[in-house]
Amino acid sequence: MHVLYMVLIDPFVQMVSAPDLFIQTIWEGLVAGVLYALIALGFVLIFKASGVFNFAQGMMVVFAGLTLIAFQDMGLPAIVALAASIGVMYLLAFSIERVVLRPLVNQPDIILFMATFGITYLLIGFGEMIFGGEPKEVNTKAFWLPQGSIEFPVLGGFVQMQKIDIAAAIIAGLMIAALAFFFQKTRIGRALRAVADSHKAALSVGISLNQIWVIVWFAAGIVALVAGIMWGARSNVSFALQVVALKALPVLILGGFTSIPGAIIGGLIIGVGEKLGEFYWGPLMGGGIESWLAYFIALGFLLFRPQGLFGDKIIERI
Amino acid sequence: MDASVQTKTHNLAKGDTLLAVDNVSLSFGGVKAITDVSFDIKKGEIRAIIGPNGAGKTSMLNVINGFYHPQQGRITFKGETRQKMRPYVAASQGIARTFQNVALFKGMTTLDNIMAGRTLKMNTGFFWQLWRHGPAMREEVEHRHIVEEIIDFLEIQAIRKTPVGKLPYGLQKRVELGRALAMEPELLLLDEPMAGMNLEEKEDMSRFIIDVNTQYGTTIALIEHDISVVMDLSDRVVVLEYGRKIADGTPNQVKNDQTVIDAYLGVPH
Amino acid sequence: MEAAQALREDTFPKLLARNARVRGDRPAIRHKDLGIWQTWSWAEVYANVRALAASYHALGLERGDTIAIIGANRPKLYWSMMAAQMLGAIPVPVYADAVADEMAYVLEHAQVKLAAVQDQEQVDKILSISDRLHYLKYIAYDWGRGLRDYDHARLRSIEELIQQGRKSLQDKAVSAALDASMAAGKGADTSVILYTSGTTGRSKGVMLSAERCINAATDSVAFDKLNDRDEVLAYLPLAWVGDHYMNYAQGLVAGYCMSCPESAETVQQDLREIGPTFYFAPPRVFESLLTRVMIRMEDASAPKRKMFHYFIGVAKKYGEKILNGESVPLSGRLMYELGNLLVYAPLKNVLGFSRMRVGYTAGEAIGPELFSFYRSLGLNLKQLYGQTEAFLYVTVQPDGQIRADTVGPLAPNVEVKISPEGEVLFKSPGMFLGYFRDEDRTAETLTPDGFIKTGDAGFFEPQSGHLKIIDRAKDVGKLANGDLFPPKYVENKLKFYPNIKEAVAFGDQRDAVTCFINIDITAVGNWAERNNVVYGSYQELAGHPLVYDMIAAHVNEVNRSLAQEPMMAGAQIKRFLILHKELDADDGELTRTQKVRRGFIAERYQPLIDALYNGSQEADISTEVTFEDGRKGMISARVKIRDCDIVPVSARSKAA
Amino acid sequence: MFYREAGQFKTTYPSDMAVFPIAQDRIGLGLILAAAFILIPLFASDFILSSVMIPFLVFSLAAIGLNILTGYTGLISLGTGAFMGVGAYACYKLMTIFPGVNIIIWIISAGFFSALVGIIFGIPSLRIKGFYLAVATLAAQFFLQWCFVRIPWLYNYNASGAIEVGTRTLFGIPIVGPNATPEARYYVMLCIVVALTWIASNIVHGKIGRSWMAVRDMDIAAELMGIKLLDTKLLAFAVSSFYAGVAGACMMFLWYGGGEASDAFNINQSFLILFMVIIGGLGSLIGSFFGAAFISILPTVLKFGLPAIGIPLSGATAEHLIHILVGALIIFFLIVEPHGLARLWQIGKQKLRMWPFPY
Repeated sequence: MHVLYMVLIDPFVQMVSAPDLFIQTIWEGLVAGVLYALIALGFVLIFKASGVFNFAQGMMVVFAGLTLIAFQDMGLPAIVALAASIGVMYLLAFSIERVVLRPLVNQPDIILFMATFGITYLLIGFGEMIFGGEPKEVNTKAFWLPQGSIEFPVLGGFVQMQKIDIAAAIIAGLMIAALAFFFQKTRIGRALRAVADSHKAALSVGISLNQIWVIVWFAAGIVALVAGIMWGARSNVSFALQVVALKALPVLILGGFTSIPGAIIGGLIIGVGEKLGEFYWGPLMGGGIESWLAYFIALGFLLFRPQGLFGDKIIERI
Repeated sequence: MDASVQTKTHNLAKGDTLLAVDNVSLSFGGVKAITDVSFDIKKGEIRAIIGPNGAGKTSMLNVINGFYHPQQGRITFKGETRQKMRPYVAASQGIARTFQNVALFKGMTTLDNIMAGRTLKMNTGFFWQLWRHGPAMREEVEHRHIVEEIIDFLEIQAIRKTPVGKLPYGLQKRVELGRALAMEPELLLLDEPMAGMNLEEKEDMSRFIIDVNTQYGTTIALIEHDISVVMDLSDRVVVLEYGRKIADGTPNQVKNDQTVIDAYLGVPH
Repeated sequence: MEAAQALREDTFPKLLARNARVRGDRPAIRHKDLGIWQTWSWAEVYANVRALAASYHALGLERGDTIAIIGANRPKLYWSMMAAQMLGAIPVPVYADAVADEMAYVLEHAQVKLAAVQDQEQVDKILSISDRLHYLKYIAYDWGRGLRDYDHARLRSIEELIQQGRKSLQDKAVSAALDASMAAGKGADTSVILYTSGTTGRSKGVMLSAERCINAATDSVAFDKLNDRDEVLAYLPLAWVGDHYMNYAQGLVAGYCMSCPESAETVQQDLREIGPTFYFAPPRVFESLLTRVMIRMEDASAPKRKMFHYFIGVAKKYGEKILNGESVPLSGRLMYELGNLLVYAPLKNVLGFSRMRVGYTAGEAIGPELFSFYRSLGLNLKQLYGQTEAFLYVTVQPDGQIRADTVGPLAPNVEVKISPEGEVLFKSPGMFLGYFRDEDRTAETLTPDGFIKTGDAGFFEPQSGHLKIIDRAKDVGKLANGDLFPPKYVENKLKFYPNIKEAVAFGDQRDAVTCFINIDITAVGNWAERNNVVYGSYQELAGHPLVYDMIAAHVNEVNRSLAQEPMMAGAQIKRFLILHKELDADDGELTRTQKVRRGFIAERYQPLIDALYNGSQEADISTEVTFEDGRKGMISARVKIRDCDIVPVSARSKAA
Repeated sequence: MFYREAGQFKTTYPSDMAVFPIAQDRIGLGLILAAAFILIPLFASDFILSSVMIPFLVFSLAAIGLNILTGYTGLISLGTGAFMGVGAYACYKLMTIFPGVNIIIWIISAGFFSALVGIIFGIPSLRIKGFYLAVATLAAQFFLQWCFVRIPWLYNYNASGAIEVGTRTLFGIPIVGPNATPEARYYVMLCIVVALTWIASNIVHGKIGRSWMAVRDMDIAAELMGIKLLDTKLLAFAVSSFYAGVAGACMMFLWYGGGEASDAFNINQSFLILFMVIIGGLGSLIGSFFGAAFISILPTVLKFGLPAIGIPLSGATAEHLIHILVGALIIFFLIVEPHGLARLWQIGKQKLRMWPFPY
């Protein structure tokens, strides 16, 4: 009985008795969720337009972050370093299209998925060789990102928020707005949406499939860069991040592979769920359950709705 | 062919109702695929289901072998009435089928594909499978022999060990028929067995279908687009349109039915 | 003919009984069926044949009756032959691809009472002509597929006949009667009737006696040292003397195992699996095989192709000498060994010849280059000369005396003489008893002193004693200027080129030689693909200017080669054309054994021949053809004619 | 070129259905086994045995396991490392609780524990397909990894959290622990691999293998033929995890000889084995060996080979180079031959059989 009480009742008692802590936990979950969502966003962009499940997205975040830091370390002004990093991401997108995707066109999805494993390893190898294996910090000041924290009085307690986290949430919001604009209003954006439906339709807009691939990978690269900056600003950028980036997978499952809003909401759910779980239930199990809780949330979800939050019900045809 | 391949005897005689579909309705999220359709299939006959594209023919087969579950209606097979079939039950009770777009196991050879059709009839335990000797091997040999007779029957000896992915379409369809036959079905469902075939292949396939029916006494329900083929092959015909049954009878009755003529008018066939 | 006196087993059933006794457990016959080589031992075969014989007897087959055997090589059909012979009845194998009309003639002429057939196709064929068959009572079939709903009043399954026979043999009296019937069989009785398709007229039924057949086979088994460890592939038509000799007679005498292929399409694969030790094929089989080898090598990578051709060159230089045991320089021997490792042995393996100890070719003259090609690979391929009336052998090449240009010295116990007109006449241990129900033609064929006229022109080479066959006696002609014109000789030279499938030469009583050519659609089609030549049909490809250029080059080469031989130099080809359709047995242009029916072709394509000699550059032709499903139609075409280079006579005389 | 198939015909079904129907292949296999059992122990140094051959064999076993799941049944798994870990810890616990029983029995038995865990994590596979399933196996990976760290009972409450391996013998010869010679460990490893490969080959060539491949190639058709999807998939999970578990136990006891275990069974190990299967060839047992050889031996070759030919290489650079090479090779193979080394082997073999013809 005690066990049941500890699992089913006690955590909720705690939540109610210390609402400020509860809200603080949710906030931290949301912050982590934003980062998950940003990585997931990169996945979705590529999956939507090319059907490729890009396992390397997490590594692209690390790579982009490290590139930016390396440019800054060379003494370049922030804007120049940013521009140079964007250039590098374009180069990356271009070479991936040329070297990997183009020769693999028309191969089954699983093969392309495997190929992105190869890209991941290449990025790790090159990244470590160029930037070294140690974690590095983004110079936040140079990007006019706020520092420090603010505190709100909430329900008889205080909730502390890092300013950088607030900035991150805002930037992520802007990012999504920009992407929505890009997809809805620009010619290329429309072509990208078209290609998701049919490759022929995209060709009729006058953009070749190869160009489209470069564009989506580039867009995913920029999203990765932003994620890298945010992450780097909070803690630091290291290759260990790759494992954290795998959390984007449960996010995708929750949100569906093709839905941008799904990625955002899924990210937030996973982030919050994971933090709540860790904070209220984790101690019961010796802590550290954050490392797998996200996957179990997704798994449980999957069993009831295999098509994700925003996906359509799949009718199997034969 | 040996007695071993012939359908196992049971208490239904030729002409008895083997399968009855009563008032079946099926819809997908509000879209009606089948509306209140009833018909029966008698033991030993060749029954055709025809109709324009989107008439719900394939959905009907899917209901019969339990892949789709109808919201309303009943299915009676060999005297047992169910609200819905389960694929495993359908298979083990003797319903086999082929698919509109060949659904072979692409990575396997012709032989292995047809052998896979014997899975239900093989029952050596896991332990023996580990050694592939003794009972497991004896069972393999016994079933290989039956499979070889099917290969002989369908005249596909030359492609026995070819991976099916490399075969031309017409032969793939034949292998698929072989795989279904390997299940020794009492009811064989054929979903457009002649789609995409040239004239010669169609003639071959018709011959095989008739031979299956006469040699093994297998009851056959088939969907076909080519009306002339249907008229030659089948004993009775059901006509569906927009998920409803509009006619049912012998090929001649159906051919002269005004509703059918109207349904097919404007739809080039 | 000393062997004859020593014979204890003077009929085939007695040989079968001996084999069942002496080597009952050894494999007697195999059939690739249901995926594996189903094998029957001699003892099993003997039991099955006895059972079948009992059933055939029950169906009314009596001594002296005839039974037709129709179909591909199948154990049950061979057993039907043995069963019939056990009863003293006479099997009459019939070509399975014969059209209904031909079959009706043979079946009626042979007065067959029973027909043992392979499958539904043959049953249908017989039923379609049944109103013309007055003697036929029952049809026994091997494969019952599709026959289920037929009226079984006159149909029997051989499998069931064997089962019933087994049961009835349990009755001692039946069994004893069968044994008595077998013992009553005499060597002098007619054992089999083989209908020769013949290049002219209706086919003739060659009657062969058991003891003569067995004598001939015994001689040749000893000659090639065959024994019961040998393996052969039985893929030749049952009705052809070649199959009856090599597989049936020799198999029963030597006790070796014959293997029946799964189907016509899988013969090549089955050959590879069995890897026969003794192999027999008419030249056209070797010819098409070589063509396919060359085509497949064309698709190989350049280095491999170069290597292949280099070592084929080495083989050409040393291979035959090594095989014949002549002296070869050490370097040549080493190169040949290397070639054997890299090319010859793997090639033989792929073709299924790895285990071949003795191979024969006969039926027609084989192109010398073709013959040398196989021998140079180390295959002991030999020629023999013979015909149905001789039960195959007249001359045969013993090891060590093998040449492409002769058919070898006389086979054991054969007598040959050359008539004043140059025709080859012979007397042999296996010679026939006469034509069935055709005494006139029997008399025509025999000389007063009992020799058989072969109809072939030939002579003995003085120094070696080898027989050389020039051509059919009636076909060897003279040009208007008196030069010799042996059409087949010229044609065979042309047919050595993979691109040329068939050639028909004309020139008798004319002032020059001209010829029709049939391209080989596989070889030329392949060539067209590689050279981006687009074509829509056989006819279009045959008429393509580039194809003409290629064939003209071949013809010119043949002319140069003919110019090298003093006797043949006059037979150079002056003009040729490529036929718009393939010569086809269904149209009567070829015999069932794929030999050219010269007279018929000359008649049918008269306008083209006229054009060849009147100097025009093209000619129109329209002919009736039979499609695969038996329908008939007309095809017409405009065929172009090419002139060729003739090596001038002056050069010829210098060379001579 | 070396094949002489003419005359090798089959008169019975068992001989026709043999795994190696061609005599030359059987001879080849015999030669390889002879080399593995006699030549290698005779001539290879201790270093080669313990740093090349034993790792290669361990990875081969793990790759066979994953290949059964991914290659034969079409279910992607990113949790192989964790299933190996289950085997290692299970073996450790069994060995501690029943010290009297021979270690080889426990190495094999460890596989059953991992099979059980595999079945549990395989249950979602009925409803989840493709990439989604990969996520489910990630759950297994991270959860089990967490267990290895957080449940001290698993590592006998050792302060270091490491597995401590004492000496264990077979017929009086030490095969596990500090006193075991590389030869002894190699022989044990080799015997386990040969036996389990033979069993795997028996399974995949029979009824079970056909069901797996049927599910992989067209699950709907398989279901409508009466193949129970859940049973088939769970069986694949069980057998696959069994192999992974035994490989994990072997890794810990015959190769590492104990140590910090949780790291050895992390997500990177899972990826590495997946690469072996991809590069080796999905759905091919021999491919598992090729892939394992390639990926397990490549780092050793780089680390010791490059300096030997005069290219100095620091340990870190070697690591990076390996990453780059592995990444590049994966892409290269996917482009050139998506079916992996096994397909190249098969093509090569076919070429030799048809030699001198190109096809």
